[in-house]
Amino acid sequence: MVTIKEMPREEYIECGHAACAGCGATIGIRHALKALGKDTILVVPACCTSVIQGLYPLNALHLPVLNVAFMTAGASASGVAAGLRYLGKDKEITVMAWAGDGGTYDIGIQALSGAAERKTNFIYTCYNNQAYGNTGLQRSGATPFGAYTTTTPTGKREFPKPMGRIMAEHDIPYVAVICASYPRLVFDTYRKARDIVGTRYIEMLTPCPTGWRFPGSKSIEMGRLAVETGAWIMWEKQGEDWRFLDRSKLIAEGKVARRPLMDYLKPQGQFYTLLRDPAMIEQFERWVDREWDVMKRRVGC
Amino acid sequence: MTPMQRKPPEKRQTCITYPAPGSMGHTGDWRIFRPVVDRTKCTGCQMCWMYCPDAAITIDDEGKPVINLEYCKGCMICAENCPAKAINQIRETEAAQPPQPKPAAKRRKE
Amino acid sequence: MHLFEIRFHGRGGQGGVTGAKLLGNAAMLEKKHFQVFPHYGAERRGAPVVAFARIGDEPIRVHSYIYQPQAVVILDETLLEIPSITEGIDENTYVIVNTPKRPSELNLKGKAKVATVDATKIALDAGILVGGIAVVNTIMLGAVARATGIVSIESVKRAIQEGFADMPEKVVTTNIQAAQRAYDELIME
Amino acid sequence: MPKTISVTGNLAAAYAAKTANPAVIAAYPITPQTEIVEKMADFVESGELKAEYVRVESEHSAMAACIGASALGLRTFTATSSHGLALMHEMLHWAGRARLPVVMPVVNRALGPPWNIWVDHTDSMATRDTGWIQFYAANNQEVYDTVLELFRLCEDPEVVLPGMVCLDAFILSHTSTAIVVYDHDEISGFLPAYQPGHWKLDPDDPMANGNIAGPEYYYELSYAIHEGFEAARKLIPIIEQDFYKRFGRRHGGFINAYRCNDAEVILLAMGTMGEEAQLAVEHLRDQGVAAGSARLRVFRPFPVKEVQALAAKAKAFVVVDRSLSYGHAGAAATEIRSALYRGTHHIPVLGFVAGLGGRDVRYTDMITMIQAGFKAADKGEAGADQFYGLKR
Repeated sequence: MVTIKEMPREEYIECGHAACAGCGATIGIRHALKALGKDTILVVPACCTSVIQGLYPLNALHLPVLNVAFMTAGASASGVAAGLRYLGKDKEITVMAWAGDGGTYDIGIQALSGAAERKTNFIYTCYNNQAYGNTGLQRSGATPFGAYTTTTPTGKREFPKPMGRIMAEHDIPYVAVICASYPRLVFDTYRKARDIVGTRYIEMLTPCPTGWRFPGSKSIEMGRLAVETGAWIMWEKQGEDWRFLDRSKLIAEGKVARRPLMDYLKPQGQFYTLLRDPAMIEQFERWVDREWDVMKRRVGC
Repeated sequence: MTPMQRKPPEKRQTCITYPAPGSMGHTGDWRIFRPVVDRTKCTGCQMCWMYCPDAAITIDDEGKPVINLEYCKGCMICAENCPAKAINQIRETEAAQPPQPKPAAKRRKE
Repeated sequence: MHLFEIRFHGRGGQGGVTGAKLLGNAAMLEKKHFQVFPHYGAERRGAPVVAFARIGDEPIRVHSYIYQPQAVVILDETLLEIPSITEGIDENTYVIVNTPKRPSELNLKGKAKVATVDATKIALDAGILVGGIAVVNTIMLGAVARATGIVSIESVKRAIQEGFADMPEKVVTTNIQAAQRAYDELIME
Repeated sequence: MPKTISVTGNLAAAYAAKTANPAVIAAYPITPQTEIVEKMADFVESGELKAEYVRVESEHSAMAACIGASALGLRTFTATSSHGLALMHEMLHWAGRARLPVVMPVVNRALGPPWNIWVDHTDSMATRDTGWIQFYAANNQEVYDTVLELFRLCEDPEVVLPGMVCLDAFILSHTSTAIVVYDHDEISGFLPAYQPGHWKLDPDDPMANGNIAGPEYYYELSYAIHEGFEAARKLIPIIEQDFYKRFGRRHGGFINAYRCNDAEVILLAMGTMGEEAQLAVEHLRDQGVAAGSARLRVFRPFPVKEVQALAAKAKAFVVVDRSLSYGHAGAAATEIRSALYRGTHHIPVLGFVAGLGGRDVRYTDMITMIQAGFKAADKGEAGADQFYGLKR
């Protein structure tokens, strides 16, 4: 795994961007873009990153960026990928769609599924802060069970969609589910994905202080708690080979026990309503167990 | 190939923008708390550099972090995650002098 | 009193917009017409935010921004460095600043009727904090009532009472007392 | 060597696209446009056309993909109709405002419910404000020629706007006629390769398109789009003249007028109706009636001066619309009245809504309409819009 000092110093997201203080998504994009490098074209639908780029006439992203409509990340990226193939540059230039969870799980899933089914040569990143963050935290298909959002004031009633596995079923060459609190893993994942041809889906949990309601200084810790309690499972699928990653691998192999779920739920304001309902907590815990069973069968360990 | 016209913003015919720091202004004004590096305690591990969401930390030639106070938002992730507890937090209003931004080391030829 | 226009300057998370709304509600309690609106932009915790309030005796038909405010309320002293803060003011404009300093120590001499109160200290004393940020909006309303008289302190307190109806009783009383403290401790020179 | 072939309107559009040699095509099938996208697939798979063809999963994605490709500075083509055009409406705005010169034939078809696949102009009329140049064709050769003219116009550095050429469902799209077609190199003098003037996605010169512009900048960016349309207004006759010089054909610039110089009443219509109207004029002229007809060929930029000039000698206009803005009137009638009001010849404009949902509008019908026009001229007043042939 890459060491910190080996990580390139070039920054493809400039300081003074418009993200909230402590934003997990900007940690994620910083290291994803470090791994991909200069020859990258970004396609960004409506999401926090649309705003994070800052105000005309400046842009915080030091790359060519095509801002596109909410529903169209997969489709617009398909157009760019086709254009690059026409120019014969599809090997040297990486196309990456960088979308939020709402733009991926909900409004953009059709375009993404179409692009994957067409074997489009691009990386699709879903940076997942588990709600429509840019518009003030409304519920999305990725919002955790029981979580408060402005459209689920008494807690979400459904469990999040297993988007990673849905994309894996699209028979695409690479899928990875990681977390921005592990920047070295993020770097390695994108450096690996960069050199694979075809559709690559990477989903990255990006802790959101404003949305999940915890102090901005705790973003790294909150992402790690999600993984260490097993509420977020990190894995990858390359070809037919499924693998757990990093801390999730240690948990799956029984080398490290899962921390109690409460460690993850308690410090976040978004679970304020959930924490008052033991039955819902129990349902959440059973869901985490089921997720681990499903993933263990997939990985085959 | 006609060169891309880098016209002044008001004269541009399309909503094109160019990369630059400070796309949201001097975000350093947002700080309520300010990180201060204790260089004696710092072991040069660069964890702060890695975790900074704003790429506002650069590493100087002694391998120690330099915080760009013009843009640092004071989120304190660096302080929170410093293994050596070498970064302290002080209230912005109590900071000795107004923030003199030490321009970030030139990362690439502009 | 024709039309009283107020500009609130704060930072994301300091409750500038909520403060303006509460002031509007206070005016409503006094049977006055009001209009309250934020200046929408990318609100971010800590980033500068502007909110507006208009209070008048007749229905308010102007809808554009406020350019010559009768009062400017500054919830965060560090915003004084931003030039737009004091745009459109004249010697008759009340400038009410949350700062430990006295009005004379702010270089606004002769440019406006300056009033100051250390709302942050009042908030810290009363424990009115959210996410590590002192929330000074209700407190500054006490200062606005005292400096401008556009609404009475009683209306401010009742507006807080009704505005925080679904909050714990203790939160309501601390906010009301904090507003009263600002009303009492306001320094005007 | 130019060839004469027998093709439907759809295939005319496809042949024109092949002649223009686009780099990327992204399209989704919809009756009655399907032949276009099918033919493009044949061209690409047979190797006749070296282009990337993205078979997207919806019209919304079709335009999004075109935007992605065009953003690289590449010539891009698609086609749609009716509900497809409606579904991609958001992306029409996006392509227009991003100044991406995508060219798109639109087969005018009715919007449901009830399902109806026949001609109706309401679909394209609903996209007047999206920043797209709009032409309406009356025959298959004009479809072919206009696609080429549109690429030239839309890609001009002063214009840089997307453009659509509208053709009537079935009356053109599925009707075979003989047209003359060319190979790419025979028209490359008229239509050179596309050079993106404003911007493009290029890692060696990174720039972004579309992040937030506040009130202090947005207004001027919108005005710049309007300037693009005004530049197009100047270029349309120049491009048509160049096309005529090279290929010996012209289609009437903004308005294809027929025997209007001494006409007292002029019937204006769009698409195939505008051409058939000439038969009504000839019939009336044989009876010594001073009638004329004019086919509105360009709807955006709207030909205000040309409409005003047409009204200079006439006593009344009759406008036949294959579209209806419920609660008001047909689109062409509305905009023609607006154009006249800005001029000095405020002659009566009698509006007819006709042929919605594919109902046939024959020249005999237009004779009746013109005669009603003469009554309006005598009274000096048009009266309420009329719904021709309504079964009520």
